[in-house]
Amino acid sequence: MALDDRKTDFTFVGTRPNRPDGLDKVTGRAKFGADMSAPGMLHGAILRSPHAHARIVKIDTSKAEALKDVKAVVTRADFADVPFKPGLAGEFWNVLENVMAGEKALYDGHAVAAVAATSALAARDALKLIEVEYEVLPHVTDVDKAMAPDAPVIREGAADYSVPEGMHPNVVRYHESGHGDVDAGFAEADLVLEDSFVTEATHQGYIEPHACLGLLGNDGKGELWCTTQGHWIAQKTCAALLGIETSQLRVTASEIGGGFGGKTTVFIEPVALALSRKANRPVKLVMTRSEVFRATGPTASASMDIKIGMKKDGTITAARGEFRLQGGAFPGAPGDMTAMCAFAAYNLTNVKQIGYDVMANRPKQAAYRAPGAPMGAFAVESVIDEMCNKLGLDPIEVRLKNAAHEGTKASYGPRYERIGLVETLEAAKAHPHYSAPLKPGQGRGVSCGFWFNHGGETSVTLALSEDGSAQLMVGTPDIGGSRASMALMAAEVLGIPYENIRVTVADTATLGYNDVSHGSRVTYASGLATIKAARHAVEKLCERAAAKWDIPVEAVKWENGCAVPSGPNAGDFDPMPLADITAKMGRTGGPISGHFEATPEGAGVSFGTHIVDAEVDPETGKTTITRYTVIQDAGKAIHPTYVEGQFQGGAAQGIGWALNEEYIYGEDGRLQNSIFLDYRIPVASDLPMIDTVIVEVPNPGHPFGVRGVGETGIVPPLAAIANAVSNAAGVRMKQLPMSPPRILAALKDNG
Amino acid sequence: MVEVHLWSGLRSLTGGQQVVEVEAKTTGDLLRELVRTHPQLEGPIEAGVSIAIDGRVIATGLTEPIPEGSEVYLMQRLRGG
Amino acid sequence: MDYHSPASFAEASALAANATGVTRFLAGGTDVLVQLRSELVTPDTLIDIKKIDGVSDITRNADGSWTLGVAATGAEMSEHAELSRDWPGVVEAMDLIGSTQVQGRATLTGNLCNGSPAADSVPAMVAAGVTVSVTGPDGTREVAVEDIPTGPGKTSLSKGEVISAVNIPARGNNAGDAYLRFIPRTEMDIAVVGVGVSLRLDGDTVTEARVSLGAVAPTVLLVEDCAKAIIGSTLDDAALDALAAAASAACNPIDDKRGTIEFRTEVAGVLAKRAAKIAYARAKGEKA
Amino acid sequence: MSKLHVTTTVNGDEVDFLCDPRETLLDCLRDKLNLTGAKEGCGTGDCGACSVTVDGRLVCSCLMLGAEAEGKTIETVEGIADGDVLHPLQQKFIEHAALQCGICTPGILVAAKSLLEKNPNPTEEETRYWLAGNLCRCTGYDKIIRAVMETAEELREAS
Repeated sequence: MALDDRKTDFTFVGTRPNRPDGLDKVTGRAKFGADMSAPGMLHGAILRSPHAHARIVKIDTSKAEALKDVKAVVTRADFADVPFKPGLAGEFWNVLENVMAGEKALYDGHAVAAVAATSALAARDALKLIEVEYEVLPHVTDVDKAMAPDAPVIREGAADYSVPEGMHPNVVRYHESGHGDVDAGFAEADLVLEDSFVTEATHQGYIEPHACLGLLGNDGKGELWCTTQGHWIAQKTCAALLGIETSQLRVTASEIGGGFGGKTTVFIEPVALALSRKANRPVKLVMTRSEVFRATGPTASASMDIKIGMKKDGTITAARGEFRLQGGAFPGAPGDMTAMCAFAAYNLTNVKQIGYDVMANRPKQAAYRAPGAPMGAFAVESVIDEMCNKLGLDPIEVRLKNAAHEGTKASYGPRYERIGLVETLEAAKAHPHYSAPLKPGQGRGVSCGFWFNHGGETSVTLALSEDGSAQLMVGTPDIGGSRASMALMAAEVLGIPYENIRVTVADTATLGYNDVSHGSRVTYASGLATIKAARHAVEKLCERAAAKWDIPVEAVKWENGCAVPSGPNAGDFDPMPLADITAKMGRTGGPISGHFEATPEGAGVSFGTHIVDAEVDPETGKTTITRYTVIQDAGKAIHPTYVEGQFQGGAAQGIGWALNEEYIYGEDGRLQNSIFLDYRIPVASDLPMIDTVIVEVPNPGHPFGVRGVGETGIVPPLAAIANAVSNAAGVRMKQLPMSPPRILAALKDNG
Repeated sequence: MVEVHLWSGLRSLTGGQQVVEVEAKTTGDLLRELVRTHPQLEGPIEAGVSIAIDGRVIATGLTEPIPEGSEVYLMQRLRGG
Repeated sequence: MDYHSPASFAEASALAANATGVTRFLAGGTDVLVQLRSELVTPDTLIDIKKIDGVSDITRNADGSWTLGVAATGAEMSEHAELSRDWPGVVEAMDLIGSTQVQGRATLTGNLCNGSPAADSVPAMVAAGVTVSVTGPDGTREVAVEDIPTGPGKTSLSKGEVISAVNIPARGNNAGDAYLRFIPRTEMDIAVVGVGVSLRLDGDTVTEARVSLGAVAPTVLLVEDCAKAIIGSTLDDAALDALAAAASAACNPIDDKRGTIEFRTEVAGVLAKRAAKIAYARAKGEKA
Repeated sequence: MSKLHVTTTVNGDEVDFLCDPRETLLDCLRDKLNLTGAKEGCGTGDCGACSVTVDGRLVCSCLMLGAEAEGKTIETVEGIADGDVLHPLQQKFIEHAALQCGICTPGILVAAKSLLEKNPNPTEEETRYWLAGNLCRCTGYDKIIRAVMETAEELREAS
C-alpha cells in the first residue's frame, strides 16, 4: 500500500466512545448461545467416554429410544449413513471424528452418542440408558511418553510428509528451520546455557459454554444459531459433516461469551443438526462446564530444550530450540508455530528450531491466543534471563542489544518490515515500574513476545440510509468490542458521527465468506474492509455530487462528511453533506452502498514487552503478583480502551497459565479437574491492576496502521512471571504451572 | 527467476537444497512452479504454506505479485487463536 | 426426586426415617446442588429444612454460649458482630468457604455433613469445641463436631437423624481462636491444608489449647500433641517449632490434584504456627 | 415425576411456574420465565454468571432449586435499570469498557450492586474479594474494579 494512501490525522479513530452494544450487554438482553429458543424445541445431551482410549465394541440405544420423551438418538452411524460429499478427509474428517467417536474413543470425554428429548432433564436421564461396551486400550497423555518407542499408537498413518523416518507414529508433523551455523555460534560464546522446560495444557476458559440451536430438515435446508468465533467455518464444516450443500445451511452467530481461539471450530453444532434431522424438530444443545473442559480444545502441552550462547557483553551468538507439543488425539499441535516464534524477537546470526506435533489421549487441542507462541517464549526468555543473571547484565539492555528491527532476518526466515520491538523495550526501560524498588521476597521479571497476526477472507458491506446514517455489516463476531472499532473507522471515512453507524454481525446468508475472528485479525482485516467499503460508498457519494454540480467526478473530493469541489478550478459549490445526497439517492441513481471483499495480506507482526513483580512466600511457595505492566505495539489503536482491555486480558490469562492453571490427568487417563473449582483461573482478588502502555508503530499493511492486538499479550507473561518468581525465590522454575507445591519443592531441593 | 528460500525441514524433499529457483510473477505461479520442478514439495504445499515477499507475509493469497529481485521465503501456513 | 419442606425437625426426621433410596437434607444446598447437577448424587428424597421455625437464628445464651440454627448462613454469621467478636476463628473459617454468593447460602451444618476432610469450618469448630444437636427417631442427642465425620463423604448420623442446632461454647476470658487454610489462589479454592487453633491464656502462658487439622487425613483431626506443644508455653519459638513438628507428624495426607503429601505435611506445620500466633494475639486482646 | 407449582416475585412482578424438583432457580428463570440475563457458566457456583439476589441476599441461582423460590423476592440483572434509566453501575460499565464479551457482565452487575448497597465505600481489596466469585476471562478485572469503585464514589457524592 502506498504510504500517501495512509492516514495519520484522525477525527474519530483514537477516541473512546461507548460501545454500540453496551446497553444490550449491561441489561441482560444480549442473546448469547444458550439464550435462544424455538417453537417445538427439543433439548439435546451427549454421552461421553469415561475412558482415555477404548475400542467401542457396541452401542445399544434401544432403551433410551423407548422413552416417550426421547425423540432422537444419534451415534457415529447416523453420520456415516449420510451420503457424504466425496473426499471427506483431512481436517473435516478429524473434526467429524472428534465430534462423534468412530471405532475408538480417543480421550476421556470423547462423544459417543447423543439424545434429543422434550426437556434437558429428560435428555440427561436418557443418556443413562444408553449401553456402551468398551474394550479399554492402553493410553498415554504425556508428550514425552507419547513419543517413546513403547507408547500406545493413537492412530496409524496420521503422520504427514514432514516426519523423518524412525519416529513413533504419534509424531505426526515435524518442523525444522533456521539459518547460520549454530555450532560455530556456540563456539564463539563466553557462556552457553542449555536447559529443559515443561508447560501443561491450559484451557481458554471462556465463561460461556458452547451452545447452539440447530434445525435441519430432510430437504437438506437448515438453520443454525451458535456461539462461535466464525459462523462461516461452522457453516462449511457442519455442511460437510452432514452431507448437505454449504449454502443451504444458514448460520447466525449469537453474541459470543469469550473464545480466545477455542470457538474457531465446531463440537456440538453438527450433533444438534443430526439430532434435528432425525427428530424433525429444532434441537438445542448446551455443554456443561465439565464437558467444556473434557471435550473442547485446551491448548497443547509442551516439553522443550533450549540452548543459547552469549558473549560477556550480552550478544547472543547462537540459539537452538527443540519444541515437542502434544495436541490431543488428532494432528494440530502448533509445534511449528512455537518453533517459528520462539526466537523471533532476536537478531540472530545462527539459529535453529525444531518443532514436533505429537498425538496423545487428550481432547483435540484448539487454538488459544497466539497458539504455540507462549510456551516457546517461556523457555527461551527463561534461559536469556538466567544468562543475564549469570553475566550480571540488565535483562532489558541485553534484549535491546539483540532486538530484531526493520531489516533483521527473522529466525523464521524473511526480513522484517517496520516493527516495534525496540520501541516496546525502550518504553519498558523508561517506565517507572522498571526502576521501582522491590521489597524483600519480591522479584522482577521481563520478557518479550512475538506473534504473526493474520488477515484472512473478509467481506464487508456498508449501506447508507436516506437520513444519512449508515449500517455496516461485518462477518466477524464481536468478542471484545469490535463493533466500536468498526464504527469508528467507518465514521472516520464517511465523516458522520460514530453514533450514526449501526454495526451488525451479519449471518452467513447476507454476506460473503468471512474467516473466523481469530489471529488478531478483526480490527486489522474487517477494519481494512470497513474502511474500503466506506471509501467505496464515498466514491458513489462523490459521483452523485458531481452529477448534481455537473462537473467531473475527479473534481469532487470528500471532506468532513461532505462532497466538496476538489479545488478552485472545480467550481464554486457549497459543501454537500452526506445526508443531502442520501435523502435523494432513490431518485439520483438508487441506493448507495459500499462493499469490499478480499483476503488482505499485510497483517503485520507484533511485539510486546512485559514487566512483572512477584512475591513468593518461602514457607508455602505461594506467589502473589504485586505489579504488572504490559507494553505492546498496536500499530494504531482505534479504540484505545479496548486495546488496553486486550492487553490486560492477555496478561491475566498468562498469569493463570503461569501460576495455577493446568490439565491434571490421573493414572487412568481421566481428567481430574474438570470444574472451575479445581481448574483455577485467576479471580478478581488474585490480580493487581494491570498497567498498559500502547506503543504505536504503524503497520504498513493497513490504511490506518493497525496491527492486531488480541494475541501477542499472552506471549510474554509465562516467561516474565517465571523470571520474576525465579528471581524472588532464588531458584529457576522450569515447569508450568508454578503452583505452590512445585515452588516449595524447588526451594527445598535448592536447600 | 525468483530465489525461494525454504525452511530447512524441506531440504530432504529438494535433494538438500534450501534455496531453489523458479520462474514466477505471482505467489500462485510460484507454488505451481515449485511443485512442477520439485514434485516432492506437493505435500507441504498442499498442507498449507505462506509466502513472505520482502518480509511481508502472504498467508494464503495466490495472486500477490512478486517483484523482480525480491526476497522470497516459503513458510508454514500461519494460524491464529 | 421428591422434595419436602417439613415444618419441624421431628417431621424432617420422620420423613428421612421412612424414605427409601438416597436421602439428603437441604440447608444452603451449595454442596447438594453441585452433586445433583453433576449427577454424583441424585437423591430420591430431598428434605428442605429451611421452613422450620428458627433455623436461621443466631442466639447468645445466658451463659455466654451460642446456639446457631442449622440454616444460618456464612453471611449472617459474618454480619453478627458479637459472634465475630467471640469466635473470630469460627466465623472466618465459615467465611472462607466459596464466594460472596456461596456465603449467602452455605451453612456450618452443611459444611459438616458434606463429610469433606477439607471443609473449612470443621477444623475451626473442632478447635472451638463445638457440638451439634442431632434429632432422630429416638429424640435429640448432643454430639461433638469431631465425632460427626467418619471418612470422606461419610458421617456418623444414622438413618432418620438430622442436625437440628449448632452449639458453640461460651468463649470466656483471655481466649482466642483462629483458622488458616492454604489455597493456591486467594479465594474460591478447596483447602489444601487447614488449621484451627483455640487457646486460653493465664498472663502470657497458654493454659488451654485445641488444635485441629483439615485436609491432611480422611477426617478432620483434633491433634493432642499440638495442644501439648504449646500448653504451658508463652508461644515462644521453641513452642512454635514443636507445634509445627507435631502438626506435620499428625498428617496422613494423600497426593491429589490439590496438593502433594510433602506439601501438605510441610504447610500444616507452617499454618499451625501462624494460626497459633493469631489466636494468641486475640487472646491477649490484640488486633490480629 | 410430579411438578411443583411455585409462586414468587421476580423484579417486582408476581410470577408462577411449574418445575421439576431437580430444576434450579437458574433453569426456571431462563427456561420458564424467559429471563435469560442470568447465565450458566459452570453450574457449580464457581463463576457467578448466574448471580441474583433472593430476599436481598446475593446468591448463585444455579445453587438454589426453583422450588426454594416459593414466596421469595428475586432480583435479576433485568431488574437493575429503573425503566429507561440505567443504574449508575450499568452506565459506568459501558463508559469504562468494563466488559469485553459481556457474558459475565450480568452476574457482576448484580454482585456489584449488592456490594454497594452493603458497603458504599469499599476499598479495592474489598471490591476484589466481594467479586472473587464472579469469573471474568476477558478483562483481567482491571476495568471492572475501576468501574465499581468509581460508581461508588459518584453515588457517595450524589447522596
